[in-house]
Amino acid sequence: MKATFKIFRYDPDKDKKPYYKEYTLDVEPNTVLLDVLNDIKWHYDGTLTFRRSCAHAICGSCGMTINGKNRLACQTLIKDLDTSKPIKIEPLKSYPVIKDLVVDMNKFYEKMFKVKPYLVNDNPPPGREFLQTPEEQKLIDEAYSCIWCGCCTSSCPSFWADDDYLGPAALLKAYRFIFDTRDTLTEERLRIVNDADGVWRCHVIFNCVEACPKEINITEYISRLKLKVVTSKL
Amino acid sequence: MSFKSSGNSGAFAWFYQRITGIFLFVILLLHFTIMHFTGTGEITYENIVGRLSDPYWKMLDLSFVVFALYHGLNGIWMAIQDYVRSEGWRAVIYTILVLVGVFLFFLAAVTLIPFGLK
Amino acid sequence: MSLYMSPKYKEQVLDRKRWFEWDYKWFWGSFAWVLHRLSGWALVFYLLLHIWVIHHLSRGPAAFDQVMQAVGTPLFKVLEIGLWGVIVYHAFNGMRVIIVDFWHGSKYQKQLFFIVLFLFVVLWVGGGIIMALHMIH
Amino acid sequence: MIHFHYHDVIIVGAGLAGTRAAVEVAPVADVAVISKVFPTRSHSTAAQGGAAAVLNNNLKRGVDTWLLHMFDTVKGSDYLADQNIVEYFAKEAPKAIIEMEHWGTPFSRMPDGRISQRDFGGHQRTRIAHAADRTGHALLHTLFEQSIRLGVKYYPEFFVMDLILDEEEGDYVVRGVVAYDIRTTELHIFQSKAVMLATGGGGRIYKITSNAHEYTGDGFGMIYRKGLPLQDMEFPQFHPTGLYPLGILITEGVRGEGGYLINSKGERFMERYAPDFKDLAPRDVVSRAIYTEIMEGRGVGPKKDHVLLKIDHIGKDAIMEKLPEIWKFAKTYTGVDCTKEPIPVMPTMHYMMGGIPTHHETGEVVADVGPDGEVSKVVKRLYAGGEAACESLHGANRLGANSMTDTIVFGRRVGKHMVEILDTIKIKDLPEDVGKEQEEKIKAILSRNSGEKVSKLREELQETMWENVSVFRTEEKLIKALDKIKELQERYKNVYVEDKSTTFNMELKEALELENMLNYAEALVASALFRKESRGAHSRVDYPNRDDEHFLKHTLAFKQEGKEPLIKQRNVVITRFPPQERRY
Repeated sequence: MKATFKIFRYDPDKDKKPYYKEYTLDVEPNTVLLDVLNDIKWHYDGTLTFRRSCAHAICGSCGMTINGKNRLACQTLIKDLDTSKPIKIEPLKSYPVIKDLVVDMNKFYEKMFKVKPYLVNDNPPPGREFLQTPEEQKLIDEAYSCIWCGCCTSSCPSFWADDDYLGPAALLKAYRFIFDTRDTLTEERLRIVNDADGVWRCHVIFNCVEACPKEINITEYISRLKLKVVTSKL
Repeated sequence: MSFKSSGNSGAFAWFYQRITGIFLFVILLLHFTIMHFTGTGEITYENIVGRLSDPYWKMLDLSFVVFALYHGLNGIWMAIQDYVRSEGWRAVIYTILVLVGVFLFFLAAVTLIPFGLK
Repeated sequence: MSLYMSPKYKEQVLDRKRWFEWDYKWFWGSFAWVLHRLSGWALVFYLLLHIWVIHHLSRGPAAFDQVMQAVGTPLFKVLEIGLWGVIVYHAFNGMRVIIVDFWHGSKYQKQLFFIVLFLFVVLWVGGGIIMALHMIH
Repeated sequence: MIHFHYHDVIIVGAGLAGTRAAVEVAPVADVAVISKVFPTRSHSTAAQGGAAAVLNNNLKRGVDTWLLHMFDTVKGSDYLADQNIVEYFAKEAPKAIIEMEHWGTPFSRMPDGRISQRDFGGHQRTRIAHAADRTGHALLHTLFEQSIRLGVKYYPEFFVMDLILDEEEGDYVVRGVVAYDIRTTELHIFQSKAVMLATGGGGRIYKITSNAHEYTGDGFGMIYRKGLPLQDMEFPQFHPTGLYPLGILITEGVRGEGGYLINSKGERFMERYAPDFKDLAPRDVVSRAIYTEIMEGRGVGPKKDHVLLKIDHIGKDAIMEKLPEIWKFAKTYTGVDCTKEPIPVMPTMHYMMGGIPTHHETGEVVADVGPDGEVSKVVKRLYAGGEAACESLHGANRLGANSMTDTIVFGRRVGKHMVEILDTIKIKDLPEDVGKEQEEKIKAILSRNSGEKVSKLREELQETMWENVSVFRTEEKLIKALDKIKELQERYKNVYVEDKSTTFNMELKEALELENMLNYAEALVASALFRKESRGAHSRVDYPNRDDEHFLKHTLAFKQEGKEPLIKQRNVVITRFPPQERRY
């Protein structure tokens, strides 16, 4: 079946302004979009540039805005897209563009680092593992599976308006450690998220949840953070 | 006071926005029902003044005004924080919001309190 | 920051940030939020107006009746029906937000939004009819 | 413009092995990690099933000991593993896993709060520690996050093109690496006291693989181009259960949790091939069994080219709790709901048992062996770890879940060794012309305006490897493949890219990757041709038996310009378990 892909193009070396370029090719309904992009790159237009690695939705490289929605190209099947009109592929919204579909995510990473994304437990460790019941583990089971693809933060209207906002991904990361029974830095972490640019910027819009390729209910965890902040003495 | 952090982080604003919201949910729907549906609250001077002479109604209406002003202006402040990034503009807008709030509370207070106390 | 940043990176990038991404897909959640904001702004302006009007009570019956006449025209009556809709939406969606924030309602946010929409339609239409009947009498 | 950087330690590759070493060194020295992708995109994150270690948390199949773990690994390796290395590994594994837990890895738990363990192929005890079915993701993120805490410096999206080597007292010595910044195409010279290669494997030389697009064996290529040897390259592992037809990995954990394979007749055919271990036999055995079933006409589907993996009988709740990602993969890519129907699977290229040979004690890269088969020359302070390395833990066939433990155990060992030696090292100036060669290379590729496309050559390579060098091999097919690779290497000299941009030139990177791929593919085929026996993952139809007399030896392949690769043999260390017949 024929499908048309309308792809955002921009190469700072030669383009003053970004533009869209259309590619029409034969595709199978069961192909993933990433393979279509590879096909275009390898057989039609070698200059098309995008990030990709694992090809099965775990590395988080190929996040892009597809038909106006942030998702991973490697997890989007052609049959799930409307092929009756051109499929619009853009770099993730709101991040600066390096080239074509490649965005500069440094600001996103900076925010991830801001919430101190590492377990801190400086008590002398026991001779074996820290004990943690399955119920306690379940609290963070979904939250730790974040792949840092940036789809959520880029889909958040609060972030569009204000890129100082920590954003869903960083708040989820904070949640993952605050609610980890092994972590001892809870109070400091709560202080970090309890900021004008922290949890209070979340207006439960749920765009992040719609965008998350790992289907993490990020808003839920941010809400739990909010409750935890107001019920803790800081 | 830094306007970026609105005095505190926003935790207070967030929490009380919800608390006042719950209160307003009840009182506003009640208010509107009485005023427009039941027919008991025809809006004439006597009718309103009569009700306002009841101290309970007076208390209720006063707290209604306080909650509504807080909830409304706080809501605007939250939206402003999303879209206005400059510290200076934030300071200006914050001041205006506070002044508007104080002025309207004053207006409401001088209207509501004197009835029935003469 | 422990990531290497070449000074050249900044020159290279294209900033395409906008304060609102209009062509991003609209989900139920975004509708709910935008409507909530807009209705909120509308209600604040109404509140200001309302307090201003009511404050004429303190100037005695004559002043009050005069201002009530100005806002008692059919146009204002129709607007009041609209106001009722705005109130109902903002109130019920507000409750949805509270349920999401306080009682883990995020899993059911879409269903909750549909309930909000349902109540909004029913109460607005119902209330609107009652108000319209009052107007005619 | 060429940029210079100095760091005490340079680690190439930000996967599990690289970050594990970085975390070990960071408290005492200045460490920089150079990676082709942002660290959390490294392919370690795709590892699913778990990490093997003797913790004795789940005793359902009896008490476990390091000796048993060692035995399973040695037997799994078809006795080609170096047993001193395996012993070290089996003893250190529990410590390494517990350490990871202390750093915050969110392992799945037993009801009493200890780390949960599951079954895996070839392991006779329940010893696989796991975090649902995203263990690699959990471990990699833990290490990356801890390294952020320790202030490790990252150079993400830098492509390392070459090593800077020098000679010293009869050995080689490493002085740093040359890399280019993918975002700006500027050259960067990194000088350091020690270098670790943790560049991962190179499954992308095959058409169907569970490996990432970025998994192109750049470390292998770099070493081989320098005239240094690659060891045991003839053993690429084919994972029996790749999702049909894409080759995406379906973890062995599915069979560990009770799943089993069936053919078109609905038979549980593994009972015939491995009466004791059945579906939990090692991967080489299961892959061969699947191929045999397909060749004998019992495959399923219109082309009869795959088999089915049944898991629905363990119940929806168990699947959702223990294998949530697998459920999602099957659902997304094939539309199969594995709580109701079996998953279509076929073997997929998965792992490189071979790689950069390392020294038993120091972990330094081996440069040459003497006629007696013992190491005669090393590259001082150049280390290798993870899949890129061949410590010879896995021998001819790796047991599932041993590789993740491998990365952290040996990443840790490299780190510790670096810490010991760093103080004693004096830095020497780099040669004047360093980086010139690489600059020229990039210029040459960018300036060529016609010739052959990178993708064309790569596709031909992948096709050839898949057709001729997969599970079953013959002399004829291997020679065909080697000739094809030689031809492709010639044609590579004329390769050109359409993209001339100096900003994020992905095509240029693909061209450089292809050079590496063509190099180690040659080593792989030449080694396979040399090994005239069947052992582990290497099944020669023309030599179906194991030949301990001639081939109980590691193969080392050296590049020779314009000629067939030179093959040497290195001794296998046998301490506790003399070779026996391998039955499952």
